[in-house]
Amino acid sequence: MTDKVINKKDWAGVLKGIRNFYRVFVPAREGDFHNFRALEDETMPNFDFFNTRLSPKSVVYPQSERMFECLNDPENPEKGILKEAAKDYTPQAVIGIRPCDAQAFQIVKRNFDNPEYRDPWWVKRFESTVLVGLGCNSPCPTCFCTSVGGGPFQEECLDAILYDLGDRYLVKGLTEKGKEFSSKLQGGAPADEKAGKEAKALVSAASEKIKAKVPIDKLGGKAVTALFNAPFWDEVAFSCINCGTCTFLCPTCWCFDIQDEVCGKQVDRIRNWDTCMSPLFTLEGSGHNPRDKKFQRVRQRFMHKLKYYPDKFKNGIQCSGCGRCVRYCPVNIDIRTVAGLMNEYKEK
Amino acid sequence: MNEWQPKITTFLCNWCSYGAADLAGVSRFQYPPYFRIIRVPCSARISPKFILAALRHGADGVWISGCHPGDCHYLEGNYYARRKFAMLKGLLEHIGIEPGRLNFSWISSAEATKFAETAKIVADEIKALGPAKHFIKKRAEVA
Amino acid sequence: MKNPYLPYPVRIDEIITETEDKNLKSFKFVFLNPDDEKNFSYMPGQFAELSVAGKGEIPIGIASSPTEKGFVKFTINKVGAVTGHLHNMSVGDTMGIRGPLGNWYPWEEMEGKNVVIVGGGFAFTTLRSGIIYMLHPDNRPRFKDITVVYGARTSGMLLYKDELAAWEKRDDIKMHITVDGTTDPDWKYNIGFVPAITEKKITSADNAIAIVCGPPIMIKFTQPVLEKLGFPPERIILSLEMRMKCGIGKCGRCNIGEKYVCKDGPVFSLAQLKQLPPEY
Amino acid sequence: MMAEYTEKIRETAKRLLKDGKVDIFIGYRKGSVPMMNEPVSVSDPEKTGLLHWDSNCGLNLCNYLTKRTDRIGILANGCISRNIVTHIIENQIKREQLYIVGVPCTGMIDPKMIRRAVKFKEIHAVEEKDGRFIVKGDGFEETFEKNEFLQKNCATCLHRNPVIYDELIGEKVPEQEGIEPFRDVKKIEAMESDDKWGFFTRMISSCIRCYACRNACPLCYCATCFVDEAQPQWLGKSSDPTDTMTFHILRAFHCAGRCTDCGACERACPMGINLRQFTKKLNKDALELFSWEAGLKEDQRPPMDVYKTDDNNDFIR
Repeated sequence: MTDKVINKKDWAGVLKGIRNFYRVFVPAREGDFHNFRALEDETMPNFDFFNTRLSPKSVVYPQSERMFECLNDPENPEKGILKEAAKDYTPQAVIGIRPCDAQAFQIVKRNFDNPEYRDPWWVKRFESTVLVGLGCNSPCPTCFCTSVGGGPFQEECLDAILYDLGDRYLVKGLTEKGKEFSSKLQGGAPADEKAGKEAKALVSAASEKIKAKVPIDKLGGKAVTALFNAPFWDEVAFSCINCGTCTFLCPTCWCFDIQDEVCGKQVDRIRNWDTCMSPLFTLEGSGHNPRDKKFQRVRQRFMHKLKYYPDKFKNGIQCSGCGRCVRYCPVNIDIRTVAGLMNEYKEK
Repeated sequence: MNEWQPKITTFLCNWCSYGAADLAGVSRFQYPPYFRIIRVPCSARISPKFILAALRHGADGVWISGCHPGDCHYLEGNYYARRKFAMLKGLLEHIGIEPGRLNFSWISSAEATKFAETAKIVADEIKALGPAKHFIKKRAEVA
Repeated sequence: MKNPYLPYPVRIDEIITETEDKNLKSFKFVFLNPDDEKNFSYMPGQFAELSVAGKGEIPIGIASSPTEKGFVKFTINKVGAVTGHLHNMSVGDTMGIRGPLGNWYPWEEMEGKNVVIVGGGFAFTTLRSGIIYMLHPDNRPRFKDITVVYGARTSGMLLYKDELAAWEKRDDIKMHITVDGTTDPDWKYNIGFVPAITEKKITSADNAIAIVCGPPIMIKFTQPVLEKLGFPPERIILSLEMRMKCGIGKCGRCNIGEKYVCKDGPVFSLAQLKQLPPEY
Repeated sequence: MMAEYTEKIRETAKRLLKDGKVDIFIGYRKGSVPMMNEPVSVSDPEKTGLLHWDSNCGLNLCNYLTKRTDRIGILANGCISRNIVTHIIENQIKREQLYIVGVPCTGMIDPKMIRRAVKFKEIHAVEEKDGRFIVKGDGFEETFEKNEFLQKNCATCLHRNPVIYDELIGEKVPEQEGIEPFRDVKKIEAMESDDKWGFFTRMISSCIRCYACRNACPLCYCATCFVDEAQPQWLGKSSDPTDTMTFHILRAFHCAGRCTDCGACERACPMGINLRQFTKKLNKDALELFSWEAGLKEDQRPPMDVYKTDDNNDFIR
């Protein structure tokens, strides 16, 4: 048994110890909110949070990442030939990831790691990452993980899970990777029956707290062209200002742009997160833009998440119910409302 | 001679200061060799983007020189430019670009002496500040 | 793990200016590593990302045919930063190509059928690849009649003029070359827009499959002509364009519904497109 | 007062739409999360019941006017009205198209401050009554004075009443007096250059380049933004700090002499960056150098569009 109970007063020391084996990411306070940060000597881990402002997707998929590089030096015989940039794939542990954000990695994996093409950077980094979840004792009113196949203590997409038992954590290894992680934690005591019972009580209490129900059951049966031509898109999109907040904060948005940068002789090919909310996303060299209008871009975002993705992968929607886009959209466009509109839409 | 030499991006109006630079050269007036001169049709042609681009590329200073107020070849270009520069200089200094890095002057095509003198003042001031520290675009800091 | 984003290094072997406005140039590339040529095994209709380090990548249809060995050829319109830079490059320069990408014209399905090719402007590149492929002695018996309608604004804007002339002389391919208008008294081919010439010259849809590739306006007006001739949507084949980056269906921008033009396309039948949102 | 406003707004919108005076009415509806209202347009007089006004109407409605061709009824408090004026003088909308329903404003509340005040406990509802707020969450309920929790720009606002309108929804409110609007700017001005640089670098270090600040700003309507220009490309698109700083400097500078300090940029930022630190400096300089406050007069050109022969020349050799 690798399951352990660790006293919270020992927790900082335990985290420090595990740095000998992993590059560790923990939630830390940044002004008014939390984000995942690499654990260094000066980092103050803080597990007293609902969820981080930014999703932890950047741990596997950084906002900007160097793909290739070369030296465009006339003296260089390999001028103009791009080579893979050196990368560090040291094992890393994301400690305190919420189950919804862990589920998001599985949603994104279908894009980056499929039999047709494997994205080497995403795959290698994901494979070197162990996801140590922290169950949600108090889910937020904007959470709807239970509507999309998840739950506040969903273990399915995690390697290990922490239960916050008040003065101590119960650590449960779930996969081989997670058990190995757990075995490397210094200190703590083997999990006892009492801890197990307390954990169970937390799970049932938390599930009851999630009130938001987002209906998606009828989406699969609808014709894609019918939803595409539905009359409500203009209204849904009215307030949108076409910023990238929803897509950049989203743990399941994966779209990217590729840009070359030159600094002196140094050439870098970099990929950056991109957003379908920007008109530039689809602007063609000829000037033609298939998604020139705001409502088309808003429609694309929701159709991709709620219709195209499920139709393509036949495995749920492209949303893990974390509620970030609901909370931080500057104009309060709410995916729960839009999902409802789409689910209930009947073609006339 | 290993002394550090500043790079100063210099935008000169075609109708006045550029002529002054030319005249200063023909007249063999001595002035420091740090200026990379870009000829523009009017000081009003200079977009703030040009100035930021110069700083991003590592210029230690920027010097912009146009026609005296009232003497603009296009009648009023330098008046608009003056407002633009006043606001930009204020903003850039506010975020921490040192006051001496951005320099402006009005120099007519006859004022070769003023050109050489101003060049010396600008050069001295930027030299005193030392190499630019902030707002230089280096190889992208990315993962 | 193979890195699908890494371009193969190539050398520019030849540059040909194709059109009178000098905006279209054909580039012949030779792979620096012979193994890469083997890995770059393609079918007519596919495209590749041309990569200029420091400028970026652009998706361009492959103009050469797999039956042509030792090089790959692309015809490039000067539009933006990458193509502008490419047009200023010289023979001997090194750059990259990445691919082959996307699907291809349905060659298996076309076997034993009459093939009608309708092309306009500089979209003729992958059609050239297809024609060379079909005319190869190994392949020609697999197809029945081959008819080509190809148009450009003026005679000076036609691509591959030498090859067009050679195909005109053959009896195993019927060519209908056309220009929108001309002042050349010696012009011996058709005058008129591609849809009109198609209507005049193509007489039957029997056992035939049509491949259409050209500017959106041409496609818009050719489509009803073909439907009137009796081509069912399953046998009207289109090649689409979209802004692309990754070329392998990951970066998310070139989707039409759940399909990515870069990976699931660029070749679609009209029947397939009718099932998808009209967003391209 | 807020409930009265809401009632009056609904009535007015209904009347305007019914009488055919306007084709659409732009206002707010109550949001689906606390302290967040959604801009909305109503064209059916029977649907005016969803219109709503309270102290959470943070996004500037002027954003939705740009280049519209129909006749529009629009709510406007002080800052929205000033942006409408700016839109009119910049030819983004015609005065004749608009029926401006003025809302005397007592400021918007700052959700960030409220969250801090409840120590980041999850807020389930916020109710507003008689200049007070009742904040409710799981097992707690706290009451706050609105005046102490105003958005920073509202706290120093000198134009609470709309500057142009066709009708007013209520009595004008007294303008604030004894306000020192540029205290924070002066604090930075007093710093050494390196400290200033450090301050601003730290301030934008969490920027994710989502451009919410730019897009929430009613002044940002360029067909192609400088960040999207490709030839030449002025700045890189990665998360590189110099590129991010370039974006913020140029974004702010585009607002020089135009910014009404409506606070939409700051409110929209998902990372809580104090973007007004850039624009406030420009507002201060516009006032000091050109005696200009944006959006007050329909018949005056903005300061970067005019000049005086005796403009400040001290900084030029």
